[in-house]
Amino acid sequence: MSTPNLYKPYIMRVDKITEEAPDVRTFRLVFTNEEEGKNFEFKAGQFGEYSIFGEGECTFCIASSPTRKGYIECTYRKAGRVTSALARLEEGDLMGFRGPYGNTFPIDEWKGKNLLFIAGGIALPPMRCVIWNALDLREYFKDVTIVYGARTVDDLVYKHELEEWGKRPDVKLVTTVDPGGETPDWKGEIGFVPTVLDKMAPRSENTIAIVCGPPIMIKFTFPVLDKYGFTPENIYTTLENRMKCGIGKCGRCNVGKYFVCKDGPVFTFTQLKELPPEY
Amino acid sequence: MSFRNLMDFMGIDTRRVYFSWVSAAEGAKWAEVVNNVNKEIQKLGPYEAYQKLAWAGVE
Amino acid sequence: MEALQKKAQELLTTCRANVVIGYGQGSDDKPRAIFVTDPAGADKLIFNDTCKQNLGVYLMKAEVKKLGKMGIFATKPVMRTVVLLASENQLTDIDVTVIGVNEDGSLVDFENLQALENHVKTITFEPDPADKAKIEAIEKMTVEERWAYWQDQLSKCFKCYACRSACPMCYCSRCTVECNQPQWIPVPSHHLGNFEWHMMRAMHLVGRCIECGECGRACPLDLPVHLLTQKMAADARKDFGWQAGMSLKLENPLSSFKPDDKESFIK
Amino acid sequence: MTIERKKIKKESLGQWFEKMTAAGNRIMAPKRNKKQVCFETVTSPAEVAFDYVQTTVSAKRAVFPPVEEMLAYKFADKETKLEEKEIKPQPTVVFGIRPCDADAFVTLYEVFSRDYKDDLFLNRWEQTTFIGISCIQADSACFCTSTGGNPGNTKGSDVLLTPLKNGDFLVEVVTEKGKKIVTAAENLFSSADSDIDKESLLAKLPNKFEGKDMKAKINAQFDNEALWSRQSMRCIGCGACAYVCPTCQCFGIEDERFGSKGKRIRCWDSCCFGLFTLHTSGHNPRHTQWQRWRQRLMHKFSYEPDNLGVPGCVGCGRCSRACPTDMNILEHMLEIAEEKA
Repeated sequence: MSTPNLYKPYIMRVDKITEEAPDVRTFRLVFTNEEEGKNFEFKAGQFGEYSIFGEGECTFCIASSPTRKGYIECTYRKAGRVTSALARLEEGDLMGFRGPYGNTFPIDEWKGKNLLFIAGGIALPPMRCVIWNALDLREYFKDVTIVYGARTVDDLVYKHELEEWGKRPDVKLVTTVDPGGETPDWKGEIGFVPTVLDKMAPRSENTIAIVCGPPIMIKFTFPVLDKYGFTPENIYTTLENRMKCGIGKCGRCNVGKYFVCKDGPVFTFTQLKELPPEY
Repeated sequence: MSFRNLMDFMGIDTRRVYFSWVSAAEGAKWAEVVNNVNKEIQKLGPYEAYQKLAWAGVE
Repeated sequence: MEALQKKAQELLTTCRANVVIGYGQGSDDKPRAIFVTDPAGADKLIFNDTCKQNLGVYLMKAEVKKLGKMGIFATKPVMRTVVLLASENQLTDIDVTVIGVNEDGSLVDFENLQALENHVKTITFEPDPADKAKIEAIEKMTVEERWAYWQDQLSKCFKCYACRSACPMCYCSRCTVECNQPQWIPVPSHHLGNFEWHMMRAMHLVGRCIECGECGRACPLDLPVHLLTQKMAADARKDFGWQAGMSLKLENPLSSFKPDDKESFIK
Repeated sequence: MTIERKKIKKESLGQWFEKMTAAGNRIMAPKRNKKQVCFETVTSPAEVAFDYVQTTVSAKRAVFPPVEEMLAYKFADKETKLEEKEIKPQPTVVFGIRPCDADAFVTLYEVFSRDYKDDLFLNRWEQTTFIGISCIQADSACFCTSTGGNPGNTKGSDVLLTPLKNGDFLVEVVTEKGKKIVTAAENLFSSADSDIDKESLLAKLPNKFEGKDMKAKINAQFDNEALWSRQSMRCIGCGACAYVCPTCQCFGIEDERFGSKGKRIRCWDSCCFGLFTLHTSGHNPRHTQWQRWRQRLMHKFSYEPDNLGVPGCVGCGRCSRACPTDMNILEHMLEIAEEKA
């Protein structure tokens, strides 16, 4: 699973760049070494360390689905030193990637259940991976509902995929923007994700909920799910902490005795409640 | 002034450091300063002591 | 000692301070900083000639400020620290009450910072003779010897930043070495990284260092890093006639300029 | 492997050093430097200090250096080439570590070899042999007997010397590596007479708290903000305690570029620094000093014992001796031990 020198990244070529939102881009990366590309495997929810030599490394989840072979995708926002260096890359440039790290969404256990995806802002990428994974195995799941919100219409990422999901008969898509973030021709909901979710009154029996978003959104989404009978072990989320090594050595990303990089990033709400407020 | 004193105190060869006050209008002086510094530094040769520092101490 | 404890109780009961910062008994007869918030705890306060740590560093610590108005027992270096911090708009009369402590333990109750400044102006400060001699010894060396001396000393540094954390004047929330766009000072503690770090630290203390020597005492490896900042303080006196921590007005050499400043080195 | 007991004369140490150096070993040993004793590369026992309680800085840099190259690469316009460099660390003998340091090296080994094998560390580890010297004196900062160790503990040492009254050393050969380095200089060692009572030679250090139940006690105090704030009010948030500590292994990864060449470097880091856990968004899960001080003690007395089954603190006392503001880990652990739940 990992290269001989643990910290030696694969060399990747930037195959395609998609502008998602102001300062937010998606990279499609292919392995420059076919051999490595062929036997590279990962599961939904895992992440990697993307590196620009001379600048540093940064941590994002793998946003493409494990069912799509030959490439991996990541979505990032230009904020720090390395992401600014990423923002200067063009198609065809080289960069580094090491991974996959962390645990995964237990998709096999969800077979035969309804799936309710709830995402906010830039947190759609870790969800997109597991959404496409589920949609590529669509026949295993009952109905699939996606609730996605962002501050303004511009901030919505994966706009073309949202349309694609919207058109699919077997997917119920609800997109929303924060009050005041809508544009005149905006047809979706207006309101924060937790309020829109409350209005939808989601049914909880035989349903798995997956929640990803800023801490404030998670804090207000959980009571809504609780109100409609969702039990904590059926609610999954991913945590994010400052990371450097990604493999449980550098002692930085711990929440209590767990390392977000090795024992996470995917946690159930039951686990989340035991964790001290250190994330 | 303080920076020059500090560099000197810490052992940097301040013959290799020049301070000059050149306004945007003084093109000639600027050329003269640059050529002069260039000539002086060529005479002093490469600054080995400082170049040896690059990654010294990395195991 | 009793005068100290009674004064602390008085400050707390008359709400001239919500927390009093002073020295208390540490491990193996070492003193340590203590924070008295309740008058009953004032009996833990001590003062003797081993109490050297510059307590001014706690006036800039968020967790201490959160406790409310700070009272502090100030030896001479701490007095100059408070004046310097006040001149940089970090402390006002609302934040701090200063009680001067002379070598013999007698107290001077300063009604406000202006009273403190007037008192500080009456004292003539002499740099520590031992450090002064060391600085002169280094100055007499040739450039190559000085380079070898500082390389030998600073190559041992492992950048624990105790010198920075112990200094009351190093209160930046994000130090230059922690800004990485661009990364001016290398983060790793290799020879170049240490050299540039200590040069940058000394540079940011020109005309601000009050020569308390705490950075040298705080260094776990006993590296003479205080000589760098004390040399800069001596130069500030020689070149600009400036002594840090003596005036409430912000006039230190790198933050102001006077028409008659020397420019001999600019050609 | 059963521990073999031998004896060596003080005068023969010189020859042993020569044999080890001849075998290509770098020898790191404690050397007096003004008021402090620090680990440095030595060639003869004459340079080695024997009469001291503990060195200022631990010897962990032998296997976990403060600045270590992870990758090197060259820039050529668009193409960046990773240099294929075989990491070949020099064989090293760390002479003169205390039993608590040897215990700490086992903790370091567990961290870097559990699940993912960190071969930057393991390559150095295989090339390193630890020769410990038992403690015949201790000071108020020592508390190894409270963390599962003792002044004559052989755990972690390949060879453990115990100073005898006449200046010679009782030699206990503990591991295969120890056997190798002793048999390489077989003639210098004689068999130990059976009447040597090692216990009587060691420092007396009563244990100050029960290490075993510290985990439960400290977990119970997790939410006791008053306790942590009281303890850490005078802490100024530097890295001195972490960098002198034999078990602290937190690190950061930095990239550096000089012209067309660049390196990715691993460097020491500390959880007590304010920006250690800062997110790019500005959120910082541990933004106050008491949370960071709690993390330091929780990691050593709860998380590491829980996750790896090894002590996170070996009671060497270096952090208390090195702290500029007299933070005393033993005193704070005693306070936690007595705090009512």
